[in-house]
Amino acid sequence: MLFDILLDVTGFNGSFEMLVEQVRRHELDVIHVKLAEVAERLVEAVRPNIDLQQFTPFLSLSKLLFVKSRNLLPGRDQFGETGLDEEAAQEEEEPTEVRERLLEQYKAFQSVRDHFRELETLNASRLRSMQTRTGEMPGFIDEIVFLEKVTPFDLLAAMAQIERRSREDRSYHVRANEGQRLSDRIAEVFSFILERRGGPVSFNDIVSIAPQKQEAVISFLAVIYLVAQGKVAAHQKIPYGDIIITAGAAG
Amino acid sequence: MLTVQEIANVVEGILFLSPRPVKLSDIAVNLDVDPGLLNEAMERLKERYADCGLELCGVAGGFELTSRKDYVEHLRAFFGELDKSRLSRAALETMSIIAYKQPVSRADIEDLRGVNSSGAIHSLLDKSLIRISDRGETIGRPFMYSTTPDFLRYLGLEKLEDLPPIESFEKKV
Amino acid sequence: MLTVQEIANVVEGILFLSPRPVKLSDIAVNLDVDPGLLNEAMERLKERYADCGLELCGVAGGFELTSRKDYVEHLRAFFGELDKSRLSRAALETMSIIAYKQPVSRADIEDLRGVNSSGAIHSLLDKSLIRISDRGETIGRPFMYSTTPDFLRYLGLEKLEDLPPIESFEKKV
Repeated sequence: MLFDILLDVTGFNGSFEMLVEQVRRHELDVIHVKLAEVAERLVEAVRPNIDLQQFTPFLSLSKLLFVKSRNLLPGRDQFGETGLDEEAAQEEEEPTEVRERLLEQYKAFQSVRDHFRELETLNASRLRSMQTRTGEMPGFIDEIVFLEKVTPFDLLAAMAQIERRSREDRSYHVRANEGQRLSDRIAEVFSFILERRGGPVSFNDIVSIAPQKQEAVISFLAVIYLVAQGKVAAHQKIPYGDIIITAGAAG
Repeated sequence: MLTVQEIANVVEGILFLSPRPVKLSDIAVNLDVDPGLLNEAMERLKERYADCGLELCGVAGGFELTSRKDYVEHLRAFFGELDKSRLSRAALETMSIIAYKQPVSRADIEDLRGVNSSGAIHSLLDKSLIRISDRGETIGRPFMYSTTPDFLRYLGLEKLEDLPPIESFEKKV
Repeated sequence: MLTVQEIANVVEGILFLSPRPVKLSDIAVNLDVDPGLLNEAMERLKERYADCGLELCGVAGGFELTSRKDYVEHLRAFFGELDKSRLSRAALETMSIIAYKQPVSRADIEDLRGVNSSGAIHSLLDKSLIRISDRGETIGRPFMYSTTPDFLRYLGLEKLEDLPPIESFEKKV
Protein backbone atom coordinates (compact mmCIF):
# COMPACT_ATOMS: atom_id res chain seq x y z
CA MET A 1 0.00 0.00 0.00
CA LEU A 2 1.19 3.48 -0.84
CA PHE A 3 0.11 4.69 2.59
CA ASP A 4 2.90 2.54 4.00
CA ILE A 5 5.52 4.12 1.82
CA LEU A 6 8.43 5.45 3.78
CA LEU A 7 9.28 9.10 3.28
CA ASP A 8 12.52 10.85 4.01
CA VAL A 9 11.74 14.39 2.97
CA THR A 10 12.48 17.87 4.23
CA GLY A 11 10.60 18.31 7.51
CA PHE A 12 9.44 14.72 7.94
CA ASN A 13 10.69 11.19 8.31
CA GLY A 14 8.26 8.26 8.49
CA SER A 15 5.37 6.61 6.62
CA PHE A 16 2.92 8.65 4.54
CA GLU A 17 0.10 7.49 6.79
CA MET A 18 1.97 8.82 9.82
CA LEU A 19 2.43 12.16 8.09
CA VAL A 20 -1.30 12.56 7.46
CA GLU A 21 -2.16 11.39 10.97
CA GLN A 22 0.31 13.68 12.71
CA VAL A 23 -0.90 16.73 10.81
CA ARG A 24 -4.49 15.82 11.61
CA ARG A 25 -3.70 15.55 15.30
CA HIS A 26 -1.86 18.88 15.28
CA GLU A 27 1.36 17.11 16.22
CA LEU A 28 3.16 18.33 13.17
CA ASP A 29 2.97 21.72 11.45
CA VAL A 30 2.52 20.97 7.77
CA ILE A 31 4.10 24.32 6.90
CA HIS A 32 7.51 22.78 7.54
CA VAL A 33 7.05 19.76 5.27
CA LYS A 34 8.08 19.94 1.61
CA LEU A 35 4.99 18.43 -0.03
CA ALA A 36 6.56 18.60 -3.49
CA GLU A 37 9.12 16.01 -2.33
CA VAL A 38 6.31 13.87 -0.93
CA ALA A 39 4.54 14.01 -4.27
CA GLU A 40 7.72 13.01 -6.08
CA ARG A 41 8.19 9.99 -3.81
CA LEU A 42 4.60 8.88 -4.39
CA VAL A 43 4.91 9.24 -8.17
CA GLU A 44 8.15 7.22 -8.15
CA ALA A 45 6.48 4.47 -6.18
CA VAL A 46 3.43 4.28 -8.43
CA ARG A 47 5.28 4.30 -11.77
CA PRO A 48 6.11 0.50 -12.08
CA ASN A 49 2.54 -0.78 -11.62
CA ILE A 50 -0.38 1.57 -12.22
CA ASP A 51 -3.49 0.66 -10.30
CA LEU A 52 -6.33 3.15 -9.75
CA GLN A 53 -6.76 1.99 -6.17
CA GLN A 54 -3.31 3.24 -5.49
CA PHE A 55 -4.26 6.82 -6.29
CA THR A 56 -6.22 7.43 -3.08
CA PRO A 57 -3.12 8.73 -1.31
CA PHE A 58 -3.04 11.53 -3.84
CA LEU A 59 -6.37 12.68 -2.49
CA SER A 60 -4.88 12.85 0.94
CA LEU A 61 -1.88 14.65 -0.48
CA SER A 62 -4.09 17.24 -2.11
CA LYS A 63 -5.82 17.78 1.22
CA LEU A 64 -2.46 18.33 2.85
CA LEU A 65 -1.60 20.85 0.16
CA PHE A 66 -4.84 22.63 0.83
CA VAL A 67 -4.23 22.68 4.57
CA LYS A 68 -0.72 23.94 4.04
CA SER A 69 -1.84 26.76 1.79
CA ARG A 70 -4.51 27.74 4.33
CA ASN A 71 -2.02 27.69 7.15
CA LEU A 72 0.27 30.04 5.33
CA LEU A 73 -2.47 32.66 5.69
CA PRO A 74 -2.68 34.41 9.06
CA GLY A 75 -5.27 33.53 11.68
CA ARG A 76 -6.32 30.11 10.38
CA ASP A 77 -6.21 26.89 12.27
CA GLN A 78 -4.79 23.70 10.78
CA PHE A 79 -7.72 21.39 10.15
CA GLY A 80 -10.50 23.48 11.59
CA GLU A 81 -11.89 25.09 8.44
CA THR A 82 -10.94 22.54 5.83
CA GLY A 83 -13.44 19.83 6.48
CA LEU A 84 -10.62 17.31 6.64
CA ASP A 85 -11.55 16.39 10.16
CA GLU A 86 -15.03 17.22 11.41
CA GLU A 87 -14.19 16.36 14.98
CA ALA A 88 -11.27 18.73 15.08
CA ALA A 89 -13.45 21.39 13.51
CA GLN A 90 -15.99 21.07 16.30
CA GLU A 91 -13.36 21.28 18.98
CA GLU A 92 -12.20 24.54 17.45
CA GLU A 93 -15.65 26.07 17.16
CA GLU A 94 -14.85 29.29 19.03
CA PRO A 95 -14.76 32.27 16.68
CA THR A 96 -11.25 33.05 15.59
CA GLU A 97 -9.64 36.33 16.40
CA VAL A 98 -10.03 37.35 12.78
CA ARG A 99 -13.77 36.82 12.89
CA GLU A 100 -14.13 38.76 16.10
CA ARG A 101 -12.09 41.59 14.74
CA LEU A 102 -14.17 41.70 11.54
CA LEU A 103 -17.38 41.65 13.52
CA GLU A 104 -16.23 44.53 15.69
CA GLN A 105 -15.22 46.50 12.63
CA TYR A 106 -18.52 45.76 10.98
CA LYS A 107 -20.41 47.07 13.99
CA ALA A 108 -18.37 50.27 13.84
CA PHE A 109 -19.28 50.64 10.18
CA GLN A 110 -22.94 50.22 11.03
CA SER A 111 -22.57 53.25 13.29
CA VAL A 112 -20.82 55.08 10.46
CA ARG A 113 -23.75 54.18 8.22
CA ASP A 114 -26.22 55.69 10.70
CA HIS A 115 -24.08 58.80 10.93
CA PHE A 116 -24.04 59.06 7.13
CA ARG A 117 -27.83 58.72 7.10
CA GLU A 118 -28.10 61.73 9.41
CA LEU A 119 -25.76 63.77 7.22
CA GLU A 120 -27.70 62.69 4.13
CA THR A 121 -31.01 63.80 5.61
CA LEU A 122 -29.60 67.12 6.81
CA ASN A 123 -27.93 67.84 3.48
CA ALA A 124 -31.00 66.85 1.44
CA SER A 125 -32.84 69.84 2.85
CA ARG A 126 -30.39 72.16 1.11
CA LEU A 127 -31.77 72.38 -2.41
CA ARG A 128 -29.49 72.91 -5.37
CA SER A 129 -30.49 74.76 -8.46
CA MET A 130 -29.53 71.70 -10.51
CA GLN A 131 -32.53 69.90 -9.06
CA THR A 132 -34.82 72.33 -10.82
CA ARG A 133 -32.76 74.14 -13.44
CA THR A 134 -31.55 71.05 -15.37
CA GLY A 135 -31.11 71.76 -19.04
CA GLU A 136 -31.79 75.43 -18.58
CA MET A 137 -28.23 76.61 -18.05
CA PRO A 138 -26.83 79.42 -20.18
CA GLY A 139 -25.15 78.07 -23.31
CA PHE A 140 -21.66 78.98 -22.22
CA ILE A 141 -21.73 76.62 -19.27
CA ASP A 142 -21.16 73.52 -21.32
CA GLU A 143 -23.15 70.69 -19.84
CA ILE A 144 -23.97 70.34 -16.19
CA VAL A 145 -21.04 68.61 -14.53
CA PHE A 146 -17.33 69.29 -14.73
CA LEU A 147 -15.02 66.39 -13.98
CA GLU A 148 -11.40 66.56 -12.99
CA LYS A 149 -8.73 63.98 -13.76
CA VAL A 150 -10.60 61.39 -15.78
CA THR A 151 -9.03 57.90 -15.74
CA PRO A 152 -9.53 54.87 -18.01
CA PHE A 153 -11.54 53.30 -15.18
CA ASP A 154 -13.97 56.24 -15.29
CA LEU A 155 -14.39 55.58 -18.99
CA LEU A 156 -15.03 51.90 -18.31
CA ALA A 157 -17.57 52.63 -15.58
CA ALA A 158 -19.34 55.18 -17.79
CA MET A 159 -19.52 52.74 -20.70
CA ALA A 160 -20.89 49.97 -18.47
CA GLN A 161 -23.51 52.35 -17.10
CA ILE A 162 -24.57 53.46 -20.59
CA GLU A 163 -24.93 49.85 -21.73
CA ARG A 164 -26.98 48.96 -18.69
CA ARG A 165 -29.15 52.04 -19.16
CA SER A 166 -29.71 51.32 -22.84
CA ARG A 167 -30.86 47.78 -22.00
CA GLU A 168 -33.46 49.13 -19.59
CA ASP A 169 -37.02 49.40 -20.78
CA ARG A 170 -37.45 53.08 -21.56
CA SER A 171 -41.02 52.63 -22.76
CA TYR A 172 -43.97 54.09 -20.94
CA HIS A 173 -47.38 52.48 -21.03
CA VAL A 174 -50.48 54.65 -21.04
CA ARG A 175 -53.10 52.69 -19.16
CA ALA A 176 -56.79 52.66 -20.04
CA ASN A 177 -57.76 54.70 -16.97
CA GLU A 178 -55.46 57.47 -18.16
CA GLY A 179 -57.74 58.13 -21.14
CA GLN A 180 -59.68 60.72 -19.15
CA ARG A 181 -56.46 62.43 -18.04
CA LEU A 182 -55.36 62.54 -21.65
CA SER A 183 -58.54 64.16 -22.93
CA ASP A 184 -58.41 66.69 -20.06
CA ARG A 185 -54.81 67.41 -20.93
CA ILE A 186 -55.66 67.92 -24.62
CA ALA A 187 -58.24 70.54 -23.65
CA GLU A 188 -55.83 72.20 -21.20
CA VAL A 189 -52.97 72.37 -23.67
CA PHE A 190 -55.17 73.78 -26.42
CA SER A 191 -56.68 76.48 -24.25
CA PHE A 192 -53.21 77.35 -22.90
CA ILE A 193 -51.99 77.93 -26.47
CA LEU A 194 -55.05 80.00 -27.33
CA GLU A 195 -54.55 82.08 -24.16
CA ARG A 196 -51.11 82.93 -25.45
CA ARG A 197 -52.77 84.29 -28.59
CA GLY A 198 -51.91 81.19 -30.54
CA GLY A 199 -48.31 80.90 -29.42
CA PRO A 200 -45.53 80.24 -30.01
CA VAL A 201 -45.38 78.22 -26.82
CA SER A 202 -42.53 76.05 -25.65
CA PHE A 203 -43.27 72.47 -24.60
CA ASN A 204 -41.46 73.28 -21.37
CA ASP A 205 -44.14 75.86 -20.65
CA ILE A 206 -46.95 73.34 -20.67
CA VAL A 207 -45.33 70.97 -18.18
CA SER A 208 -44.36 71.84 -14.62
CA ILE A 209 -40.83 72.83 -13.65
CA ALA A 210 -39.61 69.35 -12.81
CA PRO A 211 -42.14 67.15 -14.64
CA GLN A 212 -42.58 63.49 -13.76
CA LYS A 213 -42.29 61.05 -16.66
CA GLN A 214 -46.05 60.47 -16.64
CA GLU A 215 -46.87 64.17 -16.91
CA ALA A 216 -44.37 64.63 -19.73
CA VAL A 217 -45.73 61.64 -21.68
CA ILE A 218 -49.40 62.62 -21.33
CA SER A 219 -48.59 66.20 -22.34
CA PHE A 220 -46.61 65.00 -25.33
CA LEU A 221 -49.47 62.75 -26.44
CA ALA A 222 -51.84 65.73 -26.12
CA VAL A 223 -49.62 67.80 -28.42
CA ILE A 224 -49.39 64.95 -30.95
CA TYR A 225 -53.19 64.61 -30.93
CA LEU A 226 -53.65 68.35 -31.54
CA VAL A 227 -51.13 68.21 -34.39
CA ALA A 228 -53.00 65.26 -35.95
CA GLN A 229 -56.26 67.20 -35.67
CA GLY A 230 -54.65 70.12 -37.48
CA LYS A 231 -55.30 72.42 -34.50
CA VAL A 232 -51.63 73.17 -33.78
CA ALA A 233 -48.27 72.87 -35.48
CA ALA A 234 -45.18 71.65 -33.62
CA HIS A 235 -41.58 72.29 -34.53
CA GLN A 236 -38.40 70.84 -33.07
CA LYS A 237 -35.12 72.31 -34.28
CA ILE A 238 -32.75 69.61 -33.05
CA PRO A 239 -33.30 66.06 -31.81
CA TYR A 240 -34.16 66.05 -28.09
CA GLY A 241 -34.43 69.86 -28.23
CA ASP A 242 -37.35 71.99 -27.10
CA ILE A 243 -40.61 71.71 -29.03
CA ILE A 244 -42.22 74.96 -30.17
CA ILE A 245 -45.97 74.86 -30.62
CA THR A 246 -48.20 77.34 -32.50
CA ALA A 247 -51.94 77.36 -33.19
CA GLY A 248 -53.10 76.34 -36.67
CA ALA A 249 -51.80 73.63 -38.97
CA ALA A 250 -48.21 73.67 -40.19
CA GLY A 251 -47.75 75.87 -43.26
CA MET B 1 -47.53 82.40 10.20
CA LEU B 2 -44.44 83.51 8.37
CA THR B 3 -42.89 86.89 9.17
CA VAL B 4 -42.04 89.32 6.38
CA GLN B 5 -38.38 88.36 6.66
CA GLU B 6 -39.23 84.66 6.45
CA ILE B 7 -41.39 85.27 3.40
CA ALA B 8 -38.52 87.18 1.80
CA ASN B 9 -36.22 84.22 2.52
CA VAL B 10 -38.61 81.67 1.04
CA VAL B 11 -39.10 83.82 -2.07
CA GLU B 12 -35.33 84.18 -2.39
CA GLY B 13 -35.07 80.38 -2.32
CA ILE B 14 -37.82 80.02 -4.93
CA LEU B 15 -36.19 82.56 -7.27
CA PHE B 16 -32.81 80.87 -6.80
CA LEU B 17 -34.23 77.47 -7.73
CA SER B 18 -36.68 78.38 -10.47
CA PRO B 19 -35.52 78.09 -14.08
CA ARG B 20 -38.22 80.52 -15.17
CA PRO B 21 -39.69 83.82 -13.97
CA VAL B 22 -42.02 83.32 -11.02
CA LYS B 23 -45.33 85.15 -10.63
CA LEU B 24 -46.05 86.68 -7.25
CA SER B 25 -49.63 85.45 -7.51
CA ASP B 26 -48.34 81.85 -7.82
CA ILE B 27 -46.29 82.31 -4.67
CA ALA B 28 -49.18 83.88 -2.78
CA VAL B 29 -51.50 81.01 -3.69
CA ASN B 30 -49.02 78.16 -3.24
CA LEU B 31 -47.66 79.31 0.10
CA ASP B 32 -50.88 80.86 1.31
CA VAL B 33 -49.29 84.19 2.24
CA ASP B 34 -50.99 87.56 2.44
CA PRO B 35 -50.32 89.60 -0.75
CA GLY B 36 -49.61 92.71 1.35
CA LEU B 37 -46.89 90.94 3.35
CA LEU B 38 -45.55 89.42 0.11
CA ASN B 39 -45.16 92.89 -1.40
CA GLU B 40 -43.31 94.05 1.68
CA ALA B 41 -41.03 91.02 1.41
CA MET B 42 -40.36 91.83 -2.26
CA GLU B 43 -39.31 95.36 -1.31
CA ARG B 44 -36.75 93.90 1.11
CA LEU B 45 -35.45 91.56 -1.57
CA LYS B 46 -35.14 94.37 -4.11
CA GLU B 47 -33.05 96.28 -1.60
CA ARG B 48 -30.91 93.24 -0.89
CA TYR B 49 -30.21 92.72 -4.58
CA ALA B 50 -29.76 96.40 -5.43
CA ASP B 51 -25.99 96.22 -5.72
CA CYS B 52 -24.38 92.79 -5.83
CA GLY B 53 -23.41 90.01 -8.22
CA LEU B 54 -27.00 89.04 -9.00
CA GLU B 55 -29.97 90.94 -10.37
CA LEU B 56 -33.60 90.68 -9.35
CA CYS B 57 -35.44 91.38 -12.62
CA GLY B 58 -39.11 91.92 -13.19
CA VAL B 59 -39.97 90.13 -16.44
CA ALA B 60 -43.07 88.79 -18.15
CA GLY B 61 -45.32 89.47 -15.20
CA GLY B 62 -42.97 87.76 -12.78
CA PHE B 63 -39.60 87.95 -11.10
CA GLU B 64 -36.36 86.24 -11.97
CA LEU B 65 -32.92 86.05 -10.41
CA THR B 66 -30.03 86.27 -12.90
CA SER B 67 -26.34 87.06 -12.77
CA ARG B 68 -25.66 90.80 -13.14
CA LYS B 69 -25.03 91.71 -16.76
CA ASP B 70 -22.02 93.92 -15.92
CA TYR B 71 -20.06 90.78 -15.10
CA VAL B 72 -21.04 88.59 -18.04
CA GLU B 73 -17.58 88.77 -19.61
CA HIS B 74 -15.91 87.60 -16.41
CA LEU B 75 -18.42 84.77 -16.07
CA ARG B 76 -17.89 83.70 -19.66
CA ALA B 77 -14.14 83.79 -19.16
CA PHE B 78 -14.36 81.73 -15.98
CA PHE B 79 -16.58 79.00 -17.36
CA GLY B 80 -14.73 79.01 -20.68
CA GLU B 81 -11.40 78.38 -18.95
CA LEU B 82 -12.94 75.75 -16.73
CA ASP B 83 -14.37 74.01 -19.77
CA LYS B 84 -10.94 73.88 -21.39
CA SER B 85 -9.45 71.94 -18.51
CA ARG B 86 -12.41 69.77 -17.56
CA LEU B 87 -14.79 67.28 -19.06
CA SER B 88 -18.53 67.39 -18.52
CA ARG B 89 -20.42 64.24 -17.60
CA ALA B 90 -21.97 64.31 -21.09
CA ALA B 91 -18.52 64.58 -22.67
CA LEU B 92 -17.23 61.68 -20.54
CA GLU B 93 -20.11 59.46 -21.63
CA THR B 94 -19.69 60.42 -25.26
CA MET B 95 -15.95 59.83 -25.05
CA SER B 96 -16.39 56.35 -23.58
CA ILE B 97 -18.79 55.35 -26.35
CA ILE B 98 -16.35 56.60 -29.00
CA ALA B 99 -13.43 54.90 -27.24
CA TYR B 100 -15.11 51.52 -27.00
CA LYS B 101 -17.13 51.51 -30.24
CA GLN B 102 -15.04 53.50 -32.69
CA PRO B 103 -15.58 54.37 -35.45
CA VAL B 104 -19.08 55.42 -34.47
CA SER B 105 -21.63 57.94 -35.79
CA ARG B 106 -23.41 60.64 -33.83
CA ALA B 107 -26.72 58.84 -34.35
CA ASP B 108 -25.30 55.70 -32.72
CA ILE B 109 -23.99 57.72 -29.79
CA GLU B 110 -27.35 59.40 -29.30
CA ASP B 111 -29.13 56.06 -29.57
CA LEU B 112 -27.05 54.70 -26.71
CA ARG B 113 -27.13 57.81 -24.52
CA GLY B 114 -30.75 58.68 -25.25
CA VAL B 115 -29.99 62.42 -25.44
CA ASN B 116 -28.67 64.95 -27.91
CA SER B 117 -24.89 64.71 -27.91
CA SER B 118 -23.80 67.36 -30.40
CA GLY B 119 -22.53 69.71 -27.68
CA ALA B 120 -20.42 66.97 -26.15
CA ILE B 121 -19.03 65.92 -29.55
CA HIS B 122 -18.06 69.51 -30.33
CA SER B 123 -16.34 69.98 -27.03
CA LEU B 124 -14.37 66.73 -27.50
CA LEU B 125 -13.41 67.79 -31.05
CA ASP B 126 -12.27 71.17 -29.68
CA LYS B 127 -10.08 69.42 -27.13
CA SER B 128 -8.67 67.13 -29.89
CA LEU B 129 -9.71 64.09 -27.89
CA ILE B 130 -11.71 62.74 -30.85
CA ARG B 131 -11.59 63.23 -34.60
CA ILE B 132 -13.73 62.58 -37.64
CA SER B 133 -12.12 59.44 -38.99
CA ASP B 134 -14.42 58.42 -41.80
CA ARG B 135 -17.87 58.62 -43.31
CA GLY B 136 -20.32 55.83 -42.68
CA GLU B 137 -21.97 53.67 -45.34
CA THR B 138 -25.51 54.29 -44.10
CA ILE B 139 -28.01 56.88 -45.39
CA GLY B 140 -26.59 60.39 -45.34
CA ARG B 141 -23.04 59.02 -45.08
CA PRO B 142 -22.67 60.34 -41.51
CA PHE B 143 -19.35 61.38 -39.98
CA MET B 144 -17.74 58.61 -37.98
CA TYR B 145 -15.80 59.52 -34.85
CA SER B 146 -12.67 57.93 -33.41
CA THR B 147 -10.25 58.79 -30.63
CA THR B 148 -6.95 60.62 -31.21
CA PRO B 149 -3.38 60.27 -29.87
CA ASP B 150 -4.25 63.18 -27.53
CA PHE B 151 -6.95 60.96 -26.07
CA LEU B 152 -4.36 58.32 -25.15
CA ARG B 153 -2.07 60.96 -23.65
CA TYR B 154 -4.96 62.48 -21.68
CA LEU B 155 -5.71 59.11 -20.07
CA GLY B 156 -2.08 58.11 -19.69
CA LEU B 157 -2.46 55.10 -22.00
CA GLU B 158 0.15 53.83 -24.40
CA LYS B 159 -2.23 52.22 -26.85
CA LEU B 160 -5.95 51.73 -27.29
CA GLU B 161 -5.67 48.06 -26.28
CA ASP B 162 -4.68 49.22 -22.78
CA LEU B 163 -8.22 50.40 -22.12
CA PRO B 164 -9.72 48.07 -19.51
CA PRO B 165 -11.97 45.63 -21.43
CA ILE B 166 -15.67 46.24 -20.99
CA GLU B 167 -16.27 42.59 -20.02
CA SER B 168 -13.99 43.06 -17.01
CA PHE B 169 -16.52 45.43 -15.51
CA GLU B 170 -19.41 43.01 -15.26
CA LYS B 171 -17.09 40.28 -14.04
CA LYS B 172 -15.32 42.24 -11.35
CA VAL B 173 -17.76 44.77 -9.98
CA MET C 1 -7.98 95.50 -11.84
CA LEU C 2 -11.09 94.38 -10.01
CA THR C 3 -11.89 95.82 -6.58
CA VAL C 4 -12.70 93.51 -3.69
CA GLN C 5 -16.40 94.31 -4.09
CA GLU C 6 -16.27 93.54 -7.81
CA ILE C 7 -14.50 90.24 -7.14
CA ALA C 8 -17.20 89.40 -4.59
CA ASN C 9 -19.86 90.17 -7.20
CA VAL C 10 -18.20 88.04 -9.88
CA VAL C 11 -17.82 85.13 -7.43
CA GLU C 12 -21.47 85.50 -6.45
CA GLY C 13 -22.42 85.23 -10.13
CA ILE C 14 -20.17 82.19 -10.60
CA LEU C 15 -21.64 80.42 -7.57
CA PHE C 16 -25.16 81.24 -8.76
CA LEU C 17 -24.55 79.74 -12.21
CA SER C 18 -22.27 76.84 -11.39
CA PRO C 19 -23.85 73.41 -11.21
CA ARG C 20 -20.95 72.26 -8.98
CA PRO C 21 -19.04 73.50 -5.96
CA VAL C 22 -16.42 75.98 -7.16
CA LYS C 23 -12.83 75.93 -5.93
CA LEU C 24 -11.28 79.23 -4.97
CA SER C 25 -8.06 78.14 -6.67
CA ASP C 26 -9.97 77.78 -9.96
CA ILE C 27 -11.33 81.30 -9.60
CA ALA C 28 -7.93 82.74 -8.74
CA VAL C 29 -6.27 81.04 -11.73
CA ASN C 30 -9.01 81.42 -14.34
CA LEU C 31 -9.79 85.05 -13.54
CA ASP C 32 -6.25 85.96 -12.57
CA VAL C 33 -7.18 87.58 -9.26
CA ASP C 34 -4.93 87.94 -6.26
CA PRO C 35 -5.67 85.19 -3.68
CA GLY C 36 -5.50 87.72 -0.84
CA LEU C 37 -8.18 89.90 -2.43
CA LEU C 38 -10.21 86.80 -3.24
CA ASN C 39 -10.18 85.78 0.41
CA GLU C 40 -11.34 89.24 1.41
CA ALA C 41 -14.12 89.02 -1.16
CA MET C 42 -15.16 85.63 0.25
CA GLU C 43 -15.40 87.11 3.74
CA ARG C 44 -17.80 89.74 2.39
CA LEU C 45 -19.89 87.07 0.69
CA LYS C 46 -20.03 84.94 3.83
CA GLU C 47 -21.35 87.93 5.70
CA ARG C 48 -23.87 88.67 2.96
CA TYR C 49 -25.19 85.10 3.09
CA ALA C 50 -25.09 84.75 6.86
CA ASP C 51 -28.81 85.19 7.33
CA CYS C 52 -31.04 85.03 4.26
CA GLY C 53 -32.89 82.56 2.04
CA LEU C 54 -29.72 80.97 0.70
CA GLU C 55 -26.69 79.28 2.23
CA LEU C 56 -23.07 79.64 1.20
CA CYS C 57 -21.66 76.18 1.96
CA GLY C 58 -18.07 75.00 1.99
CA VAL C 59 -18.19 71.52 0.41
CA ALA C 60 -15.80 69.18 -1.38
CA GLY C 61 -12.96 71.67 -1.26
CA GLY C 62 -15.03 74.45 -2.79
CA PHE C 63 -18.04 76.68 -2.26
CA GLU C 64 -21.63 76.20 -3.31
CA LEU C 65 -24.87 78.17 -3.04
CA THR C 66 -27.93 76.24 -1.88
CA SER C 67 -31.32 77.15 -0.52
CA ARG C 68 -31.38 77.47 3.27
CA LYS C 69 -32.37 74.20 4.89
CA ASP C 70 -34.90 75.82 7.25
CA TYR C 71 -37.20 76.55 4.30
CA VAL C 72 -37.12 73.18 2.58
CA GLU C 73 -40.76 72.40 3.35
CA HIS C 74 -42.00 75.64 1.80
CA LEU C 75 -39.81 75.14 -1.26
CA ARG C 76 -40.97 71.57 -1.72
CA ALA C 77 -44.53 72.74 -1.44
CA PHE C 78 -43.92 75.28 -4.20
CA PHE C 79 -41.99 73.06 -6.61
CA GLY C 80 -44.00 69.90 -6.06
CA GLU C 81 -42.37 66.51 -6.29
CA LEU C 82 -38.63 67.07 -6.23
CA ASP C 83 -36.40 64.04 -6.19
CA LYS C 84 -36.33 62.80 -2.60
CA SER C 85 -34.50 59.52 -3.16
CA ARG C 86 -32.11 58.33 -0.48
CA LEU C 87 -29.46 55.66 -0.59
CA SER C 88 -30.42 52.14 0.44
CA ARG C 89 -29.03 50.76 3.70
CA ALA C 90 -26.76 48.43 1.75
CA ALA C 91 -25.40 51.26 -0.40
CA LEU C 92 -24.87 53.52 2.62
CA GLU C 93 -23.09 50.73 4.51
CA THR C 94 -20.88 49.95 1.51
CA MET C 95 -20.11 53.66 1.16
CA SER C 96 -19.11 53.83 4.85
CA ILE C 97 -16.60 51.03 4.39
CA ILE C 98 -15.16 52.58 1.24
CA ALA C 99 -14.93 56.01 2.91
CA TYR C 100 -12.78 54.69 5.74
CA LYS C 101 -10.79 51.93 4.01
CA GLN C 102 -10.17 53.43 0.60
CA PRO C 103 -8.80 52.20 -1.69
CA VAL C 104 -10.60 48.93 -0.96
CA SER C 105 -11.62 45.91 -3.05
CA ARG C 106 -15.06 44.37 -3.32
CA ALA C 107 -13.74 41.21 -1.61
CA ASP C 108 -12.65 43.24 1.41
CA ILE C 109 -16.04 44.95 1.57
CA GLU C 110 -17.82 41.61 1.36
CA ASP C 111 -15.56 40.11 4.04
CA LEU C 112 -16.78 42.80 6.40
CA ARG C 113 -20.43 42.89 5.37
CA GLY C 114 -20.71 39.13 4.90
CA VAL C 115 -22.98 39.56 1.87
CA ASN C 116 -22.63 40.14 -1.85
CA SER C 117 -22.16 43.87 -2.39
CA SER C 118 -22.03 44.12 -6.15
CA GLY C 119 -25.45 45.78 -6.44
CA ALA C 120 -24.54 48.41 -3.88
CA ILE C 121 -21.24 49.11 -5.65
CA HIS C 122 -23.02 49.47 -9.00
CA SER C 123 -25.47 51.96 -7.62
CA LEU C 124 -22.74 54.02 -5.91
CA LEU C 125 -20.71 54.07 -9.13
CA ASP C 126 -23.76 55.17 -11.12
CA LYS C 127 -24.32 58.05 -8.71
CA SER C 128 -20.62 59.03 -8.96
CA LEU C 129 -20.30 58.71 -5.19
CA ILE C 130 -17.42 56.26 -5.63
CA ARG C 131 -15.03 55.51 -8.45
CA ILE C 132 -12.63 52.75 -9.46
CA SER C 133 -9.34 54.29 -8.41
CA ASP C 134 -6.93 51.49 -9.17
CA ARG C 135 -6.42 47.75 -9.49
CA GLY C 136 -5.14 45.75 -6.53
CA GLU C 137 -1.94 43.71 -6.51
CA THR C 138 -3.59 40.54 -5.20
CA ILE C 139 -4.86 37.54 -7.18
CA GLY C 140 -7.23 38.54 -9.96
CA ARG C 141 -6.09 42.17 -9.78
CA PRO C 142 -9.44 43.35 -8.36
CA PHE C 143 -10.80 46.87 -8.83
CA MET C 144 -10.13 49.13 -5.88
CA TYR C 145 -12.77 51.68 -4.91
CA SER C 146 -12.44 55.18 -3.50
CA THR C 147 -14.86 58.00 -2.78
CA THR C 148 -15.29 61.02 -5.10
CA PRO C 149 -15.84 64.74 -4.54
CA ASP C 150 -19.54 64.00 -5.09
CA PHE C 151 -19.43 61.81 -1.98
CA LEU C 152 -18.28 64.80 0.07
CA ARG C 153 -20.92 66.97 -1.52
CA TYR C 154 -23.61 64.37 -0.91
CA LEU C 155 -22.94 64.41 2.82
CA GLY C 156 -22.15 68.13 2.97
CA LEU C 157 -18.51 67.59 3.96
CA GLU C 158 -15.67 69.90 3.05
CA LYS C 159 -12.92 67.26 2.99
CA LEU C 160 -12.36 63.61 3.89
CA GLU C 161 -10.45 64.60 7.00
CA ASP C 162 -13.67 66.05 8.39
CA LEU C 163 -15.00 62.53 8.90
CA PRO C 164 -14.77 61.58 12.57
CA PRO C 165 -12.01 59.01 13.19
CA ILE C 166 -13.24 55.41 12.95
CA GLU C 167 -12.24 54.83 16.59
CA SER C 168 -14.97 57.20 17.72
CA PHE C 169 -17.50 54.80 16.20
CA GLU C 170 -15.79 51.75 17.69
CA LYS C 171 -16.25 53.18 21.16
CA LYS C 172 -19.95 53.78 20.61
CA VAL C 173 -20.50 50.07 19.93
